[in-house]
Amino acid sequence: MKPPADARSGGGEPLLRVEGLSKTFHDRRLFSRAGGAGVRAVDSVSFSLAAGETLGVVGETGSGKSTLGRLVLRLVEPSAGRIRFNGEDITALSQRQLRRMRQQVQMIFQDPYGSLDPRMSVGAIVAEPMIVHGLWHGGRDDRVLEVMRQVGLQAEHRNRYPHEFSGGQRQRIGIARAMALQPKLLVLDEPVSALDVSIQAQIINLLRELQQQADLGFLFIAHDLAVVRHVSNRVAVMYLGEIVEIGPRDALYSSPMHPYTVSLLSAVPVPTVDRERGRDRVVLHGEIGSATNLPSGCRFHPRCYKARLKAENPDVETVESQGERLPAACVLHQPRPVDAGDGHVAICHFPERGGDRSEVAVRAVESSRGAG
Amino acid sequence: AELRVRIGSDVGNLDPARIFGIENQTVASHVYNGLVKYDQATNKILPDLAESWSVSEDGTAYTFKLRDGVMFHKGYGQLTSDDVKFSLERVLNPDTKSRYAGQLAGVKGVEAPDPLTVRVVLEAPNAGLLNKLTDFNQGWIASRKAVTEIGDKQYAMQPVGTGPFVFDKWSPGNQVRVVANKDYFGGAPSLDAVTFRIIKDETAAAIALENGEIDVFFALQSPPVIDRLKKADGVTVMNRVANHTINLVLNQTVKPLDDIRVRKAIAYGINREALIAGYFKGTKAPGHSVITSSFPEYTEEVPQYAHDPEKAKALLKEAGQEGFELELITVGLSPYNELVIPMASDLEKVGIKTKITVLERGAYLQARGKGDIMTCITGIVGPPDPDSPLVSLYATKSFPPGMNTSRYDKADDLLASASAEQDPAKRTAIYQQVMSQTMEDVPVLPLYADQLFMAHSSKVKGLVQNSLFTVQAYTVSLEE
Amino acid sequence: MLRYTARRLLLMSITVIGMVTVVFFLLRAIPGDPASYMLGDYATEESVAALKAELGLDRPVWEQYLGFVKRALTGDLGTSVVTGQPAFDEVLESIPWSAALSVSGIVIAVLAGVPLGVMSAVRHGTFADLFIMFGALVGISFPVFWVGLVCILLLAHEVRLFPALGASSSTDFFTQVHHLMLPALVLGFSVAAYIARLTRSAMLEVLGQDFVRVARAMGVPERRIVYRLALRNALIPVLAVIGVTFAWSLGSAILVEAVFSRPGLGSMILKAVFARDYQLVQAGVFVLASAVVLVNTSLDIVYGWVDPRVSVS
Amino acid sequence: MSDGAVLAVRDLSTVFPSEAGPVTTVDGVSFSLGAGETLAVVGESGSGKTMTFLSVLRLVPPPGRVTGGEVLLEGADIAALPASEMRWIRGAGIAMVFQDPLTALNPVFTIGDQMLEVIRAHTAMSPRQARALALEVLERVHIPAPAKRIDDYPHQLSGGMRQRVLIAMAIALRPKVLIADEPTTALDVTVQAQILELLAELRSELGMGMVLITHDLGLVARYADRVAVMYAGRVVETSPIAQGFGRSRHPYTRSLFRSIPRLDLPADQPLTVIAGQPPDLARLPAGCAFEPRCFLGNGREDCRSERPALLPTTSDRHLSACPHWRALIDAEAGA
Amino acid sequence: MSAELAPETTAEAVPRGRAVRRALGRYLRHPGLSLGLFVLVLLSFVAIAAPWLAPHGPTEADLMNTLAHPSGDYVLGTDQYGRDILSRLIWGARISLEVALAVVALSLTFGSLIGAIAGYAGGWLERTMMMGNDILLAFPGFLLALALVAARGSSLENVILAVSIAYTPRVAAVMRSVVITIRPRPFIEASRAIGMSSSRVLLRHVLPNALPPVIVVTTVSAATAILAEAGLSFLGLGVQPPTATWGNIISDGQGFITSNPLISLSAGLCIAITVIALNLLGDGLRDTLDPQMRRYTGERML
Ligand SMILES: Nc1ncnc2c1ncn2[C@@H]1O[C@H](COP(=O)(O)OP(=O)(O)OP(=O)(O)O)[C@@H](O)[C@H]1O
Ligand SMILES: Nc1ncnc2c1ncn2[C@@H]1O[C@H](COP(=O)(O)OP(=O)(O)OP(=O)(O)O)[C@@H](O)[C@H]1O
Ligand SMILES: [Mg+2]
Ligand SMILES: [Mg+2]
Repeated sequence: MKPPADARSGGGEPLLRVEGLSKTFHDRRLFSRAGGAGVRAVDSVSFSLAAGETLGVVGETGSGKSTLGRLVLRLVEPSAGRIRFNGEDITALSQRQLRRMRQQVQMIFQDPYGSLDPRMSVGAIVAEPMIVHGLWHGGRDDRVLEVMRQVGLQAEHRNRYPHEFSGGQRQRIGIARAMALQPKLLVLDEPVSALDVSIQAQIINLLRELQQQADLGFLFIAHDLAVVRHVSNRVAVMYLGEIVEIGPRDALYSSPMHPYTVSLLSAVPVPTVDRERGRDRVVLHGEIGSATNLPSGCRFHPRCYKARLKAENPDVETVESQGERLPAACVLHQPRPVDAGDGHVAICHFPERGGDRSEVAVRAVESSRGAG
Repeated sequence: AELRVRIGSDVGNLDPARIFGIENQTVASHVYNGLVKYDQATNKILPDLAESWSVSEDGTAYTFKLRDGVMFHKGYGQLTSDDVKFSLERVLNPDTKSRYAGQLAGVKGVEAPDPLTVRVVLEAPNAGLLNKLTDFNQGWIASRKAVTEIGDKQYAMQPVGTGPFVFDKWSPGNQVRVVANKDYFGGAPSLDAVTFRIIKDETAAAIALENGEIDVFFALQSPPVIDRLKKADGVTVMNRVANHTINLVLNQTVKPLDDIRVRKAIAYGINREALIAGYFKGTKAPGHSVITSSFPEYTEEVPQYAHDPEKAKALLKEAGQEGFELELITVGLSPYNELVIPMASDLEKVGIKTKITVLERGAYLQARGKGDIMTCITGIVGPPDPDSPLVSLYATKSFPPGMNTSRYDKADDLLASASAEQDPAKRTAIYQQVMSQTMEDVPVLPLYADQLFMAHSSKVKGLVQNSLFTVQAYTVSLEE
Repeated sequence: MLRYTARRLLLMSITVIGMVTVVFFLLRAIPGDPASYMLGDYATEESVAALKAELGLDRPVWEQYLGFVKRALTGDLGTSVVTGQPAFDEVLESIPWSAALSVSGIVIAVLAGVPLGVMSAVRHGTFADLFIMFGALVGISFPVFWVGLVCILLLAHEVRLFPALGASSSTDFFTQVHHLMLPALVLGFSVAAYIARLTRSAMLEVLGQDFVRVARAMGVPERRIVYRLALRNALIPVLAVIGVTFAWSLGSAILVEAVFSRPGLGSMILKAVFARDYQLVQAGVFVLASAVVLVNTSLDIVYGWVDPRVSVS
Repeated sequence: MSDGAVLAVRDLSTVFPSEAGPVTTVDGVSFSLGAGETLAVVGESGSGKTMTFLSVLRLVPPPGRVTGGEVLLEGADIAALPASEMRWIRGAGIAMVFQDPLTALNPVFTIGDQMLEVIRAHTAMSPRQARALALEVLERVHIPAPAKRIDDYPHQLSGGMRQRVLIAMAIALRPKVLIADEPTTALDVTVQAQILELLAELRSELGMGMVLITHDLGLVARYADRVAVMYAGRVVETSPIAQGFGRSRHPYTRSLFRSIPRLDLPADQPLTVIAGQPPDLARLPAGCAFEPRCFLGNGREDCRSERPALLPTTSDRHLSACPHWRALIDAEAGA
Repeated sequence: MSAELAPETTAEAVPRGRAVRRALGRYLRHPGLSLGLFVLVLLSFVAIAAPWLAPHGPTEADLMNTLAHPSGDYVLGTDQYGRDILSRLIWGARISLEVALAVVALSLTFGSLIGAIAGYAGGWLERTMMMGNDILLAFPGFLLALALVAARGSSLENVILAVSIAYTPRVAAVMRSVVITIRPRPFIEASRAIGMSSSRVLLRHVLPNALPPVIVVTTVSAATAILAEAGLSFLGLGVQPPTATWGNIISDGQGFITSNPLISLSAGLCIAITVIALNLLGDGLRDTLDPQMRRYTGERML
């Protein structure tokens, strides 16, 4: 793996900078109940990404990961905030300029089959971006073949249709399509979740290789913490539309600050018998939260173990919430960012940090990590 | 007892000034009377509401003595001369927009000197006037009180007359019912009521008759159904030659129909005998002129055009019109839209390209009103009054508006002199002269004389068929 | 709920208004007009013009439309130019006839089509399936008017099971039903074939779904699976088309009505179109549109009852 | 092998006809399951995991057909039972929980209705009694306020709750064997843990034998007593977790382990991949199906020509279908 | 690592020509599809070759021989005008198939466009378009066709136009419902992500993928179009006489159903055969059109 890219992006404008990005979906059906708050799929998200760097994004279903990815390509219109790509404000572009911008920002999708038009041959699929951007002047066949070769597809595959390929090959076609325009930034929306473990490794390795060749920036969305750890330089954890924790990979995995990150880590099974057996898990309370009906205060408090631990502490002021006593801060107030340095930031009233680190967090990290 | 009569389509307007269509006329004929009427069997003119009448010397004034004590239905009082004056003047009044104003065109005024005397004053003598005042269309007498109280428009489906039956109820699309007028001046009918059932499909109607769901099958036309009913048990089929022929009208203002040779070629080219024998299976009679054998004026001494394809071809060749295109235009009603088919086939065989255009009634009327359509198929349905077909089809004043779509203009003088002629024999001679001349010029080619069929179950007694296109239930009784 | 009802009512009225508007302008595009139709062969240009003026047909179309809307809002749908009677009264007379025929037709279609479709799906690929589906295809291949006449010949004449006339003047309920049966069967039959095919494919699809496999894996008897668990799901797409089918059947009813000599809304509108009786057509279409919309709305309610996923919104 | 086993399967085979000829999706599968034991079945997508157990229940979708084998439930062969009797086994003897809780519930019936349907299919309970039982099991799978939830429709429940309802349905009749087919793949990581803990708890409470189909080796490590690895319709390795896990005697299992990113290993080393693509069942090679992708046997003549049998290795509880399994141990020792 | 990127060999490379033949073979092996196709090809052949096949002219009336029963000269007998039924059936195939084809072509073109634009655009455009569509859909289709023919006069073109207009909203509704299932599919988003304009996405990706199910629906509606023409003929509003169509043969024969049942029966059978063939074709297409839907080969025959 490359040296952390942060070092290089220290000075100039990063490849991608997202500031206060929000997206609220409204139900716009005719005569629908107007005035509803809508779904706050992404809520004031900020981060930056350098060339050659991978930012991993994890979070549970519905936490806004895909919406964030779409926003970066402006496949959905942001409700608020800015996206700067190479210093240029994408949010202000006209549709025409936007299409041109998309030469440089490409996306790879979770469902390798669904994202390919079943009625187009592989050659046509790979050539299509070039045609769309007017880069197709007759004899660009070689470019198609080159891209296909790059992702490990053979020349004779070009006349076949997506259904004639296996899942891994299909994902390669998707990657070839995205690479055809030689983009600078790739948004990968769960690119390996639908693949089998054995194929997943092939694709991860391929992506990594492509990144190194072209100095690509990756926004890598996934829900598998192990995969994200494997590919990312930095990692952002999303919960109900917010980035609740972001930081350099190792810092985040070795000393997670947000209780949600801790719970995620503890839930990842490890295929080692002795470690897996007898490992305590943080079993979260309740069901997955919903972006349509956001809790007050800290969004995570209805499921948070740390809030409950804290509530037992007589020094902490508590309030009654949903039949439980929880810290007043968690229930009533939006938490503020806590910076642990080195860009490791979490938003939590009681971050797992320093002396306040709970036993649970320590054990979760230990049991998930390698020996030693 | 209730008589159930099949009619082919719905009624819609029973106002004598605006009435139209045989279904309406059939229903109305039960409700109304005229000053005079035709004998159902012989077509002789007989007294109806008028007991007697007299004609002035110069033939311009007709005085009618009304029957005393005739009562309108539904309590609208006794019939007086004022009602007659009202009814006739209503037809003449342009505001009424009656389709029959033309029928009474020569009437200068209607006077009512006393309640039981009516005088109709004419501008010029018109020997055919009585025909116009028979119990049909404009001849039907309505009650002034009823029309005024019910309202000019609403009256259409709330008719009040003096006839043997009283209008009872109309169920749109389903049936019309009239009930016996117990106080009818001619004596109460033996039936209690008559229901006119609307049954479009003739096969279905035939089965209904055989099944005893209806008693009288009116307006029976389809040859196979006629055939079927003739064979059926307990069903009697009646027929009678009608007062009208069905004609092909050739518009002389459209080339090449202005050429008499072309018209004759068409006449020779169409195999009318085969049409009657093959298509109608003998259910129609030959039409020698537009006057059928039900008229006293009928004659066969007119130019004849027996089927002769060779002659037709020769005529066309002579006219230099081989292979011209003839458009046969007809309204989308059976049998008009059907009989053009073999005609077209015949004409094709003599080298006339034919195109059939079937128009829905509204569009047809509009097209014909413009006067530039090449042909049309028409029949003048009406009383046995020779003026009715002859004037309608051949008089120049009959277009526009009217039926002279051929735009024939050579019969006006003869028709006028017939009108003025008081001597019936001489008048007949003039009419026959008109027939000969028009058959020589063939602006109108009679295809066949219509024949009216009617079927009834054996329970029905006393049904008499007239040569108008109506059915009259007054004389009917039902045997249980 | 209130908002939902209001929304539905609004949608309903938009559809009705839309249909009546379309018809209003369509009618005026038809050659011929009531004036020349009424005056017939002897119409002069002046008399036609005078009658047009009297009927208000000489004014610009949009002005006529506004007038019509204004009057319609006060509940006045005009007077038939032919009969002089209020157009709505005549329409009202034909409603029961049409309703009886179309509703019983659809009911018969559903009662016959759904079980046949289910049977065919369950016996998928067997001879029975082939037979039913072949029968269904033949069923939809012969025009209703032809089937109607054949039925009259066979069932009303040869075997005197039913009367030949599809309508009776009697007010006796059973007599009426007896007369209605044959036309309803013929109309229902033409739709049943369609419903059977639809049910079959919906059923095949449902039977392939996971929850059916779950029910099987839990040992639920096959009969319960088919007729209870799967059928309700399969009915959803069937329900969805019944609305359209109902509208469609009101149209084909014209043919059935013609064969069986039954009055009805469709025939009445047809007659009125031919007579250029604008008011009557408009009133008829108004009622027809309302009926279609009403049926669709009630289907939506049933839909919500069958498919809980839609009822909440 | 079937001694004391609640479920023993021998030589089970299932074939689907296809254009390219018959496809054997389950190819002579044998395994056994003890009471209270959890057998994990792993293997990549399409290797026949689900089909094996559908074959056990004789629910193979047509035109597929079970072509042979024995299925012993508590010693009685149910493979030969007539269809009408097989129904009584399903749900009451062997119950199955499917992969996708979103589609496994009937969208137009309340969950109570669906549970009642299952309960009353097997018992003579009155609706009231059945409902009481349904409430009891819903409680048992930790559905909060079951009395309220029982009349909900599936779409009103979250994914995790739906999966719990399916589990409740499966255990309502206290089956001897519970087959859980990837019960958590459609669920989120945090919910996944809840569900698996629940299953483990129920298994020990009810003393069922449990089959856990998955391809997550982490879950196997945590929950299974024994594991069976499938490849191309065959079981290629079975071993007790305690001894065999991580010390696999089959190259496929080895490669599988090495290709998953793990939190407990350093992040920066590239993943080892299994070359090539999963096999096409319609065109299986004559020999070992894994041979084209095998780091050990690729190109070896014997691997190409002979289909290896599943045979005991170091212990007779640890079976492998690789004749060259010793090479793996040697390499281990060498490293 | 490059070893893992080595080209894979799962399916052997198939030359294009053979692939096409293989695909064709797959279609033809579907018994329903091939039977339907065969019948339709046969019917089309009959229609095209009518001038040579028909023993008599379709409009040639022989009034000396009306309502003849089958004989050597008139294989199926004659109608009330003495026209040869067989010849009329053969010529009728032309018009009836033309009606069916033209209706399908017109309603498919306009219906798909309307439906696709509405479905793809979404928002107010979809709402207004679909509101209009729903209004047309609420009209009894046959009545609408009738009114249109009444308005424009009865001719082949007008019958086609009227039936097409009555069908277009149905196609549009189906199209839209298909498109809204395609719109959220990832490859549509993927196309936008490579910078494609909406119109291009619509034409290149949405339409081609939405068409197959719609085509299936329209093969069925082709059948109804033939029947609609028959219904119009029955009410005297069909194609102008004396043109032969199966519809007007049926309605001509209606009156002779007891004496000469063969007239209407034979035309009815022709319609039935066509309808069945179209349905077989439609179902067959549904089964085989999607390249990935091979699983149903033959088993769903009807
Ligand atoms: N087009 C849309 N309209 C309305 N709501 C939407 C839309 N797209 C997403 N949402 C909502 O926004 C929220 C975030 O969705 P998103 O797809 O971004 O989540 P995610 O983190 O990618 O989830 P997953 O892991 O399931 O892919 C969800 O509540 C979702 O329902
Ligand atoms: N209905 C069917 N017709 C034909 N082949 C089928 C059918 N269902 C499954 N198969 C084939 O059977 C094989 C085994 O499928 P199975 O579902 O058992 O795999 P699995 O191991 O459960 O995979 P997954 O992890 O994806 O669930 C696959 O190759 C599949 O293609
Ligand atoms: Mg997502
Ligand atoms: Mg599976």
